[in-house]
Amino acid sequence: MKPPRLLDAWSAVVRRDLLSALRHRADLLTTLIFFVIVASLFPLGVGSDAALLRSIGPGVIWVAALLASILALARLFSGDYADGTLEQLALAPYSLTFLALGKIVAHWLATGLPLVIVAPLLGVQFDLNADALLVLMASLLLGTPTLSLIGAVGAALTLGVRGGGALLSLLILPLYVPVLIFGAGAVEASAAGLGAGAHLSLLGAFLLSALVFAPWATAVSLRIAVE
Amino acid sequence: MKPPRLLDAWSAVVRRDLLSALRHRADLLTTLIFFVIVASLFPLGVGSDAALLRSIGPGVIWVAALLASILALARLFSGDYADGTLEQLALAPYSLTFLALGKIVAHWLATGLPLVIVAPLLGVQFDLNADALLVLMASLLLGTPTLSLIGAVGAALTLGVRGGGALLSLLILPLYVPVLIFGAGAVEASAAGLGAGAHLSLLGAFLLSALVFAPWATAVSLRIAVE
Amino acid sequence: MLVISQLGCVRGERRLFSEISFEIGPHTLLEVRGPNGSGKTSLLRILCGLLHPAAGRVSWNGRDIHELGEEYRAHMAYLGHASAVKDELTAHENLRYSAATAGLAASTTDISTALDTIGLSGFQGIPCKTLSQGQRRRVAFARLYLCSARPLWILDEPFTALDAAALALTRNLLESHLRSGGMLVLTTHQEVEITSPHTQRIDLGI
Amino acid sequence: MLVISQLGCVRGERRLFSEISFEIGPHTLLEVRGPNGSGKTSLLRILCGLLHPAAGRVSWNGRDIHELGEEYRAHMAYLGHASAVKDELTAHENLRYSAATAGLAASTTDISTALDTIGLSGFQGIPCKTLSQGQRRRVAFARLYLCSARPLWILDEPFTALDAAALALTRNLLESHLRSGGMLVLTTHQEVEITSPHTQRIDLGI
Amino acid sequence: MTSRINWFKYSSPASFYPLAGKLIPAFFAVASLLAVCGLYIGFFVAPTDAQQGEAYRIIFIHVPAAWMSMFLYVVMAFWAGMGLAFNTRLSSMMASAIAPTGALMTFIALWTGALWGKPMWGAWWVWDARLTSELILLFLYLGFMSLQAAIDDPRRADKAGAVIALVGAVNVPIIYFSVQWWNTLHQGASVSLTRNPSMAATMLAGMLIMALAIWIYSIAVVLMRVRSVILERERNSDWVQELTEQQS
Ligand code: HEM
Ligand SMILES: Nc1ncnc2c1ncn2[C@@H]1O[C@H](COP(=O)(O)OP(=O)(O)OP(=O)(O)O)[C@@H](O)[C@H]1O
Ligand SMILES: Nc1ncnc2c1ncn2[C@@H]1O[C@H](COP(=O)(O)OP(=O)(O)OP(=O)(O)O)[C@@H](O)[C@H]1O
Ligand SMILES: [Mg+2]
Ligand SMILES: [Mg+2]
Repeated sequence: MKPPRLLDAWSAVVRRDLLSALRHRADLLTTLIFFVIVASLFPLGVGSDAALLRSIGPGVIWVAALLASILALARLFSGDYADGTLEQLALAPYSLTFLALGKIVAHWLATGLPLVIVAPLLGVQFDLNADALLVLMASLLLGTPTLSLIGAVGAALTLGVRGGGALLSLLILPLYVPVLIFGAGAVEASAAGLGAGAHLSLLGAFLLSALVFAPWATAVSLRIAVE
Repeated sequence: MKPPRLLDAWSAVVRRDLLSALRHRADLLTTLIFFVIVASLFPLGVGSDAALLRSIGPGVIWVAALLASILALARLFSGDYADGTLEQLALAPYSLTFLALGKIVAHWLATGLPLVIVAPLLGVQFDLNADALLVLMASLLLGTPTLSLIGAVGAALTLGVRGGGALLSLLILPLYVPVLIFGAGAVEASAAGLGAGAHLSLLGAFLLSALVFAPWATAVSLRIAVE
Repeated sequence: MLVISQLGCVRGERRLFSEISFEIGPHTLLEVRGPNGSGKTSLLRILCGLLHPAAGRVSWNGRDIHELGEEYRAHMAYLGHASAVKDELTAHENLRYSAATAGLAASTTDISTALDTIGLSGFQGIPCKTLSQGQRRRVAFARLYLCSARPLWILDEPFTALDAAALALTRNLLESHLRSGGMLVLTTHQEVEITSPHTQRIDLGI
Repeated sequence: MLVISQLGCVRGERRLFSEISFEIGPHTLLEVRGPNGSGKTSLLRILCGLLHPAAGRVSWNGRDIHELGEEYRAHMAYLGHASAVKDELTAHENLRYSAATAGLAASTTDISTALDTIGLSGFQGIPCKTLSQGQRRRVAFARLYLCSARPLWILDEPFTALDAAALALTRNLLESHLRSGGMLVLTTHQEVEITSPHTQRIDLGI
Repeated sequence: MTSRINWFKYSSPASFYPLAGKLIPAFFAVASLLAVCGLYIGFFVAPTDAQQGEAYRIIFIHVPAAWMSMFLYVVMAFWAGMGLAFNTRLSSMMASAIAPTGALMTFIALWTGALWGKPMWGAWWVWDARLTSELILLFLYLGFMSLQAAIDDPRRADKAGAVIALVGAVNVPIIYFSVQWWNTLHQGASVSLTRNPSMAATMLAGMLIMALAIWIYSIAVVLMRVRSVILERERNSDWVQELTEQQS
């Protein structure tokens, strides 16, 4: 047998994480249910006035997605860190940047994608129209990978640092602001009958730049963590 | 020296946890800052219309408090579980119910109380009037200990059942709903110029029943966790 | 007097052991031996009362340990795979609080003595997270030192990560506990010779 | 050929060691000894390239290991305090994925052979979370078995939690690695005799 | 060539420490002088504003603080990045020393802005683009400081802090423009910062002098903090022990 090449190693990382996630279906559900519950708490806290709900709907769904994605991030590297897998990844004869990207991709597939799929259900709760629902899905499809990418940097930085979860949100939430603004903005624009094209292409641009920059920063942070 | 009595042991639990928390002042701050950030994200998602914000303000602040308290809960027992302290607590010659209550009290002092104190600042951001701010503090003062008590049960359950844990803690979330409804309700009533007395006394009743029931359920769950 | 009768244990779907019976009285060392996965840790946790056995019962001075509850736990000290040492507290603080929660009477000087005895003199005041693997294990042993008055000690691979000096110290501690009438239940894969008035062995097969 | 020159290490505020120099060639066992907290783990992590030394350098075939990066890591295997075994995967899955990410060529049969050799025949298909402490450590050793082709092995207290049978197996593994021209850096507090063509020792004082 | 040698000499903590010690009093003196001038101009020379009355005078603190808060973030990220790239201890120490001052400036800008907002807008806070991005800047500073506080090993704390400072620096402009766009999208014209466009020359002068004062004050404070960080981190080194012996 030939030794595995970079792409083999990469796909092993992705498949291992997806398999682990599947074994813990409950974990996957958690993120999803958290998303649904947070979005559904609002009508309870705010009151049930339909017009009010319609106007806050996109924002609330996006904030819920953002919080759910943070919740899931806490687990992105912590398991690997505790059981020594991360050390082994850092010692693998491949670029850690690339392997870290593998972990992020698996993480998004396991936790981000389900949010995108479930979101329309929540949109209906807030009385969004069909166009707005489509735009909601599109904006989440472009936005949640960006959240995972940026979040991975924070998750790597807070490894082994006590206070992890809360510190992670403190570091990452401010950085999420642009995604939130344009994500929610796209849906609002479409709900108001305006085009959402500009918003969506900006979200796409964010995604691309995060793809370039975040895996590298994550790898640097992971090396710091295993020192 | 006489061996320590129940109350000595209890206060040792409280003091140990408070000292740990103090050593990690950053931890304390993070919960707080998370609270502030989450509340500040909503306007970014929803828009900056002052009237709209005023009407969703109490709900948003209460949801943020709830999420911050959930986030902090993750740390309530996990450290003790991982390093074996929990086993030792379960083997101590005192009632585990009582010792668990000690941990909950310390946890609320370290993470719940600060929320109560900063809340008015957020209220100002949402343009609440002075009366409403007072009621906001009162409702949080009654509500956050209830959240900590109920949440402790979830946190303990999380330890026992690997993987499915996070899911269980979400099952706790619905129990938070009454607290959320009456907490946010109290502030809204007062902002609308109505009395908040009824809401607040209901919150008090919740707190009392949680005090009776939650420490016991927590202790049972902890025993399951260390099996 | 710890009496174990007809104990059986099932974990997951595997029956680890069954119908184990023995008695431990004062001055007695019980060595639990067995290959990896044979159920030593499980047995010890049953003896502590942390785990419920699938069959049989454990009794202390004639009464079931689960009935006795706190009364039993006041006579017992357990040291497991995990050391119960808090990272952010110093060794001294760790000991102070864990003594209080464990119901041990221990003054500040007692604690300092315990730490000195176990060879941590210079490390009393620094947070435990900066201690090495073996130094943390020593802190756990210092707690055991404070438990001298408790008759029953249950130790699960206590010697992991200890160097030769620490090994000698802890062996002394265990031997003097046995000499003064204590009981000791022990698992270890290392060859550590503990001289004891009475020694019993249990071999768990796989 | 691993050459260490003038290595110094500072952790927190303590200088653990300084000016350590040595060379390891084929067939050589380097035993790192020292009491708890003397810096053995730190030294090994420096040799792996995980930790940056405060002074000095580590070079492999004449070039600095940090310059070499992936090229160096392809010649090295490390087993630390943590076993890198995923709880929710079976032993077989664990090995398959960790071999692939570590750049090891290993077919399904290779993996089964490795697990059988290390005495986990009946435990290949169950999730590792239900394995005992020593069984998990065996899984980690099975990975090492797959690393036979790599010349440099760095092991930090590899024998913890292993029973006598596993100890014999792993000792054989290490000895045959040395015989076939490998290099081995090892710390352990247990008295495990490993026969080796060349043995060097480093004692780290506290 | 000589300048280069000098540069390297002062990039070592041991020689930087006494140099900073000598500079600090001078910086403080200049800063207080400028502050007195600036405040005098601001409160006694500058004319009362036609629309905003006397309350507007708070800009002599508000605007310089706001400028400085943004400027300091860039400087902090720069030093942190230098520390990460070249592994120079002093640069990382500079970064951690700047953060608290930066956060303080941000806080002052927010506070004075809120004080001013109450009479101007009838509310302490509105979700205006500028205000919002200043608030987020505060969170970025707090994140940096919390991360460093949560890590005990100083070298690791430096590196981790550098990563987050750099990621933040890339994001700050993006955040700034998105927030601006967000606001114009929602309520465009209703952002009623009724400012007087033609600011009197004296007002401008007062503000610039105040900005300079705050700038120099920041330098002095940062140097002080760097000195204490150096002392703490190098307390086991020979030169610090000689120093403490001399002093005692
Ligand atoms: C909490 C509330 C406030 C915050 C956080 C805040 C923040 C800022 C910031 C960041 C700047 C510098 C921006 C730049 O140079 O581009 C600034 C400048 C300024 N602010 Fe505020 N501000 C607040 C309230 C106010 C209020 C209520 C007024 C008056 C109505 C005001 C008037 C000004 C003026 C005149 C400038 C300088 C103008 C310029 O350089 O463009 N600010 N403020
Ligand atoms: N939580 C669990 N669920 C299911 N099975 C378990 C669980 N914990 C342990 N087991 C199984 O019980 C068996 C015995 O485990 P135990 O930890 O008691 O062994 P041990 O004798 O202490 O081994 P070691 O020497 O390796 O520490 C193992 O084979 C393991 O597979
Ligand atoms: N992250 C850290 N920060 C500060 N100091 C540390 C850190 N890690 C270890 N140390 C210190 O470094 C010293 C050496 O630790 P190390 O883990 O290398 O020891 P060791 O020789 O492996 O000991 P053991 O035999 O107990 O495993 C210890 O005294 C410890 O206090
Ligand atoms: Mg065991
Ligand atoms: Mg070690």
